[in-house]
Amino acid sequence: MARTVADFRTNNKPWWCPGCGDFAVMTALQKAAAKLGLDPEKVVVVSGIGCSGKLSDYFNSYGFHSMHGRTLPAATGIKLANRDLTVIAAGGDGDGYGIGLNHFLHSIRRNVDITYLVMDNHIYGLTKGQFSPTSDPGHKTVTSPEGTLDAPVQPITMALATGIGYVAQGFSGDPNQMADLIVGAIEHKGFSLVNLISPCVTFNKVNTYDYYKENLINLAVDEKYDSSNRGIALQKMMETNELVTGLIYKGESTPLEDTLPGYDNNPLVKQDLNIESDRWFKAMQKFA
Amino acid sequence: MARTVADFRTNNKPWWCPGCGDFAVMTALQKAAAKLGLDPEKVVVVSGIGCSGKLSDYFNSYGFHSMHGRTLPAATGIKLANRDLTVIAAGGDGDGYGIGLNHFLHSIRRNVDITYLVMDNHIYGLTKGQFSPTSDPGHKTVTSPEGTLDAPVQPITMALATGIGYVAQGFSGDPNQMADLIVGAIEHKGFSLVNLISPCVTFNKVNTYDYYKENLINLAVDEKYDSSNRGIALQKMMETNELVTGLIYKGESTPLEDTLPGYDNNPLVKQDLNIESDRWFKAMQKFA
Amino acid sequence: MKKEVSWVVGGQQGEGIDSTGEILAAALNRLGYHIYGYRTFSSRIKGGHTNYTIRISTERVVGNAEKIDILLAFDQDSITRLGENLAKGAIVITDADGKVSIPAELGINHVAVPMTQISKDLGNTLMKNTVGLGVSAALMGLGKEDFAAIIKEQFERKGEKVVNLNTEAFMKGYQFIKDASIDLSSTELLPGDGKRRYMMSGNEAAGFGALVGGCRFLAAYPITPASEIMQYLIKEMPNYHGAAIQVEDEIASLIMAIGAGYTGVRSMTSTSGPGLSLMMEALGYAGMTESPVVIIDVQRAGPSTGMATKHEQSDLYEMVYGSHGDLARIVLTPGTVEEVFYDTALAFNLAEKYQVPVIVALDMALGLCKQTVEVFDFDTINIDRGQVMTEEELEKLGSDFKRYLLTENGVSPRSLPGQKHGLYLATGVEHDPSGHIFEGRENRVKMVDKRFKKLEGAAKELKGHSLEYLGSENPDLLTIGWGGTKGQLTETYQTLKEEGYNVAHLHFRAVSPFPKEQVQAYIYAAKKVLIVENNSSGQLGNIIAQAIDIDRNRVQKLLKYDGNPFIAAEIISRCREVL
Amino acid sequence: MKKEVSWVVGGQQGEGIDSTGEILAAALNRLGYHIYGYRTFSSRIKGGHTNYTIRISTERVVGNAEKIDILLAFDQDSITRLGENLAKGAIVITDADGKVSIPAELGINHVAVPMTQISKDLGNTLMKNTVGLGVSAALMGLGKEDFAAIIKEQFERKGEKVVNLNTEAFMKGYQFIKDASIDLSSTELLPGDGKRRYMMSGNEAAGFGALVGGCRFLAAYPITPASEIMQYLIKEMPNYHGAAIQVEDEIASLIMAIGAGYTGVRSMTSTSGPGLSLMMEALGYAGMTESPVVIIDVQRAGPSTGMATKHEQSDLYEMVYGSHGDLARIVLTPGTVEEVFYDTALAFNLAEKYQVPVIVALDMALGLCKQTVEVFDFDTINIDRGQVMTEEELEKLGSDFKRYLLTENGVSPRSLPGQKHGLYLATGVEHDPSGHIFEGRENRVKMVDKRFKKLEGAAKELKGHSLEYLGSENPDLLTIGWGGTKGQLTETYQTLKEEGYNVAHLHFRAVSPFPKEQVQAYIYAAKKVLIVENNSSGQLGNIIAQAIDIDRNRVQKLLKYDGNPFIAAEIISRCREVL
Ligand SMILES: Cc1ncc(C[n+]2csc(CCOP(=O)(O)OP(=O)(O)O)c2C)c(N)n1
Ligand SMILES: Cc1ncc(C[n+]2csc(CCOP(=O)(O)OP(=O)(O)O)c2C)c(N)n1
Ligand code: SF4
Ligand code: SF4
Ligand SMILES: [Mg+2]
Ligand SMILES: [Mg+2]
Repeated sequence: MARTVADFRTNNKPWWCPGCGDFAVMTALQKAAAKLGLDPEKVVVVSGIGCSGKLSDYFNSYGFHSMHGRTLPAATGIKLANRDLTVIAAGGDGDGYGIGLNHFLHSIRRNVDITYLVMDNHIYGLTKGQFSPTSDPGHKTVTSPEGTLDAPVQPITMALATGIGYVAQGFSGDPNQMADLIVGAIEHKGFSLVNLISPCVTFNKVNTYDYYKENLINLAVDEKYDSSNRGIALQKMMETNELVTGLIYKGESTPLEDTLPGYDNNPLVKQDLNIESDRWFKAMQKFA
Repeated sequence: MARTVADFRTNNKPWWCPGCGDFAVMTALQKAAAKLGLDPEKVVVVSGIGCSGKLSDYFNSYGFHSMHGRTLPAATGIKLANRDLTVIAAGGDGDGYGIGLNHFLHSIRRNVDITYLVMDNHIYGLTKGQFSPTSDPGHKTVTSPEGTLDAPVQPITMALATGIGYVAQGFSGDPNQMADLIVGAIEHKGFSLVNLISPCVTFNKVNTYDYYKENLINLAVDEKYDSSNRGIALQKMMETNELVTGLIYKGESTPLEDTLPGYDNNPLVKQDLNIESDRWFKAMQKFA
Repeated sequence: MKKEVSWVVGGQQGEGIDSTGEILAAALNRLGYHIYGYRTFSSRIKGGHTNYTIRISTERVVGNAEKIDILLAFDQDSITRLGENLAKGAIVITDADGKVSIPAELGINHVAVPMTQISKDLGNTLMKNTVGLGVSAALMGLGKEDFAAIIKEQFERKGEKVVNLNTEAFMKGYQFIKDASIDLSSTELLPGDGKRRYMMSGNEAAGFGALVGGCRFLAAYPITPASEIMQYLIKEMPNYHGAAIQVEDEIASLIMAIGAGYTGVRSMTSTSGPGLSLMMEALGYAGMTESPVVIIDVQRAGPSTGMATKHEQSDLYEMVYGSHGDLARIVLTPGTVEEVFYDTALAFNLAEKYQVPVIVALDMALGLCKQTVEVFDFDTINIDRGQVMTEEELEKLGSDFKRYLLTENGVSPRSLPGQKHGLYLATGVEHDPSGHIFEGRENRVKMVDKRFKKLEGAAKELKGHSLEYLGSENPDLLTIGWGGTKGQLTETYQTLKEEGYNVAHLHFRAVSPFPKEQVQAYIYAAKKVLIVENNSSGQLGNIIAQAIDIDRNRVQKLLKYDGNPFIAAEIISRCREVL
Repeated sequence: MKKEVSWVVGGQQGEGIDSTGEILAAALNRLGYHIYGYRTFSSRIKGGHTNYTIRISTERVVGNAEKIDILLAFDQDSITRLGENLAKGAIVITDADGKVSIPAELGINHVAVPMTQISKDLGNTLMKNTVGLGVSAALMGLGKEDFAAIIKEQFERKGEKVVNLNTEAFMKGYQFIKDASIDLSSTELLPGDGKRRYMMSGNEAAGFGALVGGCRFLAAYPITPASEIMQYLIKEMPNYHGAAIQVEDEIASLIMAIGAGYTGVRSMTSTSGPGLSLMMEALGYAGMTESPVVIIDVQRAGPSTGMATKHEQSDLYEMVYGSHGDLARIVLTPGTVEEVFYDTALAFNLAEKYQVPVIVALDMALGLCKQTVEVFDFDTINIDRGQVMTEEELEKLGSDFKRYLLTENGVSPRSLPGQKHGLYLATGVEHDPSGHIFEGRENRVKMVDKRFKKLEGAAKELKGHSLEYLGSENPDLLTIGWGGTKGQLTETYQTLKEEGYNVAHLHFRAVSPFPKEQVQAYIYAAKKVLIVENNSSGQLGNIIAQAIDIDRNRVQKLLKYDGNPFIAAEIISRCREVL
């Protein structure tokens, strides 16, 4: 069935501030879903806590508005329970790279087929402007009055170093590119990350649209860039300080679903639980 | 005062299995402490939960036997509270790279001057042989009867990608080299990691002493290797699958202690808390 | 002219509603009024209704009034949400642009003021709030000069021009009311006493109390409604050469604080419910290693994410019973901004003297509401570090130092890392008196008992502190509350007493250790008991029932869990029913 | 000849003590004896004393015996630790190498058997345990043929030679006793009934119960003493096409299980205290989103890391009160291996029918001890998925589906992701009946009440299940216990009853929802009450006190928290005192 963006819209009025980058992310996700012809009921958007986390309330599909930092374990449980679903996890930079960094890296290792969208605004938006793990060094906020002291997380570098199979970066200034990158991520079999530079117009006066327009390099227009080579990708990230957009790396990947013993094509959720006593008697023999 | 290894010994009989790699780690740490002429009372060994975590009970110094996966926040609190102390965190691969991975990476970013020793046996020892985050792909254990499915954590690569200032790898087969690497780590100002390949003779029949003796490359004997270049180090780790020993990378580093506003050379623990009422009256004026 | 007026400004988030309230409060404080300011807001940064209520009085007030006397309505929501709370004779101010309409059936005094127009005429629509301030000042019959000074202070860093424009905007609003002939009998205030007090929220009081109490280490993670505590401390700590940092999560924050506490620095973390839940493992570790540490929990509506910007008192169960195993801890439940200050400072003494984790419970209203307070009595605060050994004492013991020595009162002498002869292992594993891991049966029992024994000492010390009792010895009705309901319950008590009822009120300022004997005596002496709590389970009520034989027929509960604090009037009317 | 014998083998960890016990138990099971096997061990992999106790009886036994009849002492610790527990007439076997010495004052029957020598003579010192088995079989007067079969089974995969050598070692040990003229009156067993039963630990029963109950998803993290549950399920799950995985930590494990539960798969995690504490935030999330999920907590001695290999029942507080906010949950407390099986299966029905998190509490002894059980009654287990909507039902509703519909009993119809017309948002934030985030006051109250209302239904369903009452209606003494103390308390009851006392026993098989009325009736009917718990706070006792008016003078407590389970004799003697 052909899908349109409207299929993924709800009547809920977004609570985001006017101009917030998250609007573009939502639109891009809706476009991507339409392009892929997904059925809303076959999609679960798992979101975290943050301004970004509200996405799941505005996107027309099943939604799972999780805990702060815990989108990925939730998405993992959902996907393994029903592999027929398209599972998209979405959250903020604080959510995913701060409190949730552990799950992020272990999810890359586990390689379940979920797509992770991080709405990266380099700030804690919902809690009103504290620095985040991706905040630039020296960024002054209510919790870093003299500027942040921690070295920023380099999420893409980390993801590459941990062996991710698909990683891309989009920017709210270009929702069409975003949509394409998300399409690629959803199509990729295995864990994928699309880091989405989504400016917070209210609390982050450093990493603004203008700042990014000036500084972002679009890899798509660089014909020499080879997105199938992890080493080159890593190199590029170091050179550019991750200030790029486009597909950064895509490689081979075998999702956990294909290696988990006994796990088959019929989703767990559809398995018949009513098993004859006979079989249980046999199972009990193992304890004899 | 000149120190000997004996200064760092206790009367507690280690509970490790005969042949366990952790004995060598303890000896190496004792040697390093003696070499550095540390005072036992000026050292805190913060350990995790695991066979490895027992180190703090056998090493003669202050000890803080923490929770599973939580050595680094504890070490951070201790060091910031008293910067005159030498703070050494020590734990297992499960402890540090599994449940504790979040703190590991955020600690690198924070760069407090602590030394982190991971006794990496590629297995959960104390809980009797489940696979760990560093277990080789396909390793069969009680929780991976058909072999592990998760891609192993590459701790050194991750640490390098996150911006660590000092990282080295030792092997229980060579406690002298271990000791030297630990000396370097303690001397380094800022967060340092020494990953210590410390075979579990009871539960890990794959990553044995023999296996490592065959497969480890000693970087120290490679004259061309440049341990002051992060890019080269990363490259090397990818090429060798991290099967090296020696100093991998050492670079510039400014510890948090030197940038934290108002934090001075006089350790927090020595600050006089009795402040005259006068000063508090003034402080209260801010609320007028 | 009235002793008390309740003023509210309502509008869309991000429109300067908060700062309008803040400026008015600051001005009123200068004039010597007592103030209680309450903000309603939602988990949304811009847009969505928000309102700021200020209760202004010539006497001390804590908690909201039942009815509104002046409502500055910048959006329609202000009318729909607050309309029913208007007092008789209340005045509602709207902008003359007519965007906000007043349903006729409300039957109120409505004054449309061309606030936006005035502002526009001055060249900037942003000043409509300032016009509203002028209107408000005039309605309350206040002198305009006092405001001029404040406006200057407030806008100074934006330059003289802004100051002048705002002053003018203020004056225009002020004059508008003076020129209109309005009956001000419901809104005009008796003069304040001219004594300038301090305006402080509970969160600020907690931060300040921590500093005064000797806290020099904080690690925390942002969370509504507790973030202000860390923000205050991050800002102030450099002046005291301490360390206050935002870290990766709540698990790390408590553990860092424990590490610092073990090392000998007074240390803390601050959080709200979801963070508290993440701290349960470390809480047990602090207990087992007998490391002093302070946790401030500013409660919000739960469970789970719940309602992050709504009020509740429902973490008591977790504070008292959370963490696996049998665990001793102290839980303080201050009831006012002043109590928050003193109790936070006290918490550090208790943590070090009894070598236990201490939780200080605030709730959202207490944490966020600004209130006028008198200057604190700093001389009453003395720092008692408990049994920290000196190097000399340790040297005398030689190698005989036992960190977990079994003593009469359960408290053992403590060495600090860095001290010679004081070496020991702090471990969450069961250990013997010298700190070594040991699982012997007798040792185990002794160590468990030792750790709980310490609470007996704490109970003794807290005897005069844990409970505050107001009123007659054999009341017909005893109300019981804990933490932030104190203001409303005190008001309830006073009102009923004035009405001639034989009532009393019991405020729990600490719940663990539980002051069993005293509570029992108070409850047994009362004919009827009403336990008032902002949660649905009746958590304190159940904790009381656990500790004492209670005749349930005499005990009733008033539980509110709609996300808002009590208003004294609600409690009063329930009390009248019960009486 | 005796109905019952208690046998213990003690030695150093890593020396094969466990497998010696396992082989003996397997053989005794074949012979038709009832068995209860208890292991003592420490957080150490090799070295350090360990022992394996097997209580062998011609009748069902649960829990250890008071005294030991046969002690196979391979190390000196076996004597120092267990010497005082020897029964009159007990026989102690040591190796003839003389390494283990017996203090004269013990005054016991000591037989030195050249176990190592025999083994050596056969060419391999590793078989001294097998020699010990032969000795044991002879002491109990058992037929050696039965053992031969088991030894064959046990060593088969190591090849015929090993089988033969071990058989020979066994026979030599057997013969040694036959040749020695020893008085076997204290050790010889009456014959078993020849009926082979099943040997199962509580952990295995939990894993098996989960599978039978329809669980097809487990995410967990290793932890003593719960790891066997995940290990069992990881091994077995492939046969049922489910997913069972070890993940990065306990936080992830519960959240994954909740995600799977939300999606419509019966799901669980298993852990022990420290893990449970890490799950507190997610527990609240499951409650708020009404997602079914099952958590098994195999308790160990706390708090903190505590004693990881020691027994306790002290997580009840956290299970019942943990997580911030007001939270409804179900807590089941099975008392025997059989109950663990049935209750784990039941937990999945309850979780789905009431859409709440369900915690199943085991304790270390219950989790690890192997016990003989009869074949389970699989026909009693039926899978009730609760109110899961079909696509057809959803289609009828059109866009009107309300996931959190307010209903009479609080339970709402549930759609599953993938179903058309069933779209909704599951959120930990307060929401309206359709699932949208909403913080309105009335809605809030209704939703809180709705979530608690569900427990009333659960309480009704569990009415006949939560409590088990044994004995007279108006007892002089009522003992009360929960979970794993059931065996010892049942034995206590039977013994006292046989002695002519008027006693009764009340076993809590579920603590939340709390079966208030029934408990009250039972307690009021008893002259005296003794609450028996393996913790220091008296956690269940306090929960009872919370719920009902209880005359504390009639109630006493027997609390054991030295890291070991009760022995019936301890309880019996305390009961006699109280009576
Ligand atoms: C356990 C826990 N700790 C803290 C919070 C408070 N909190 C809510 S959102 C948030 C940070 C949001 O930042 P980010 O993830 O970057 O999202 P953004 O709002 O910027 O989109 C925090 C700390 C919480 N909800 N739960
Ligand atoms: C919160 C928590 N979860 C689980 C455990 C159980 N546990 C103890 S040690 C350990 C793993 C040990 O593995 P590793 O860290 O590699 O140390 P090793 O024993 O191999 O040295 C686990 C899972 C625990 N103590 N706490
Ligand atoms: S605060 Fe920032 S991130 Fe949040 S909605 Fe507003 S602009 Fe977006
Ligand atoms: S189990 Fe392994 S890691 Fe643990 S002590 Fe034994 S050899 Fe060492
Ligand atoms: Mg953000
Ligand atoms: Mg390990």
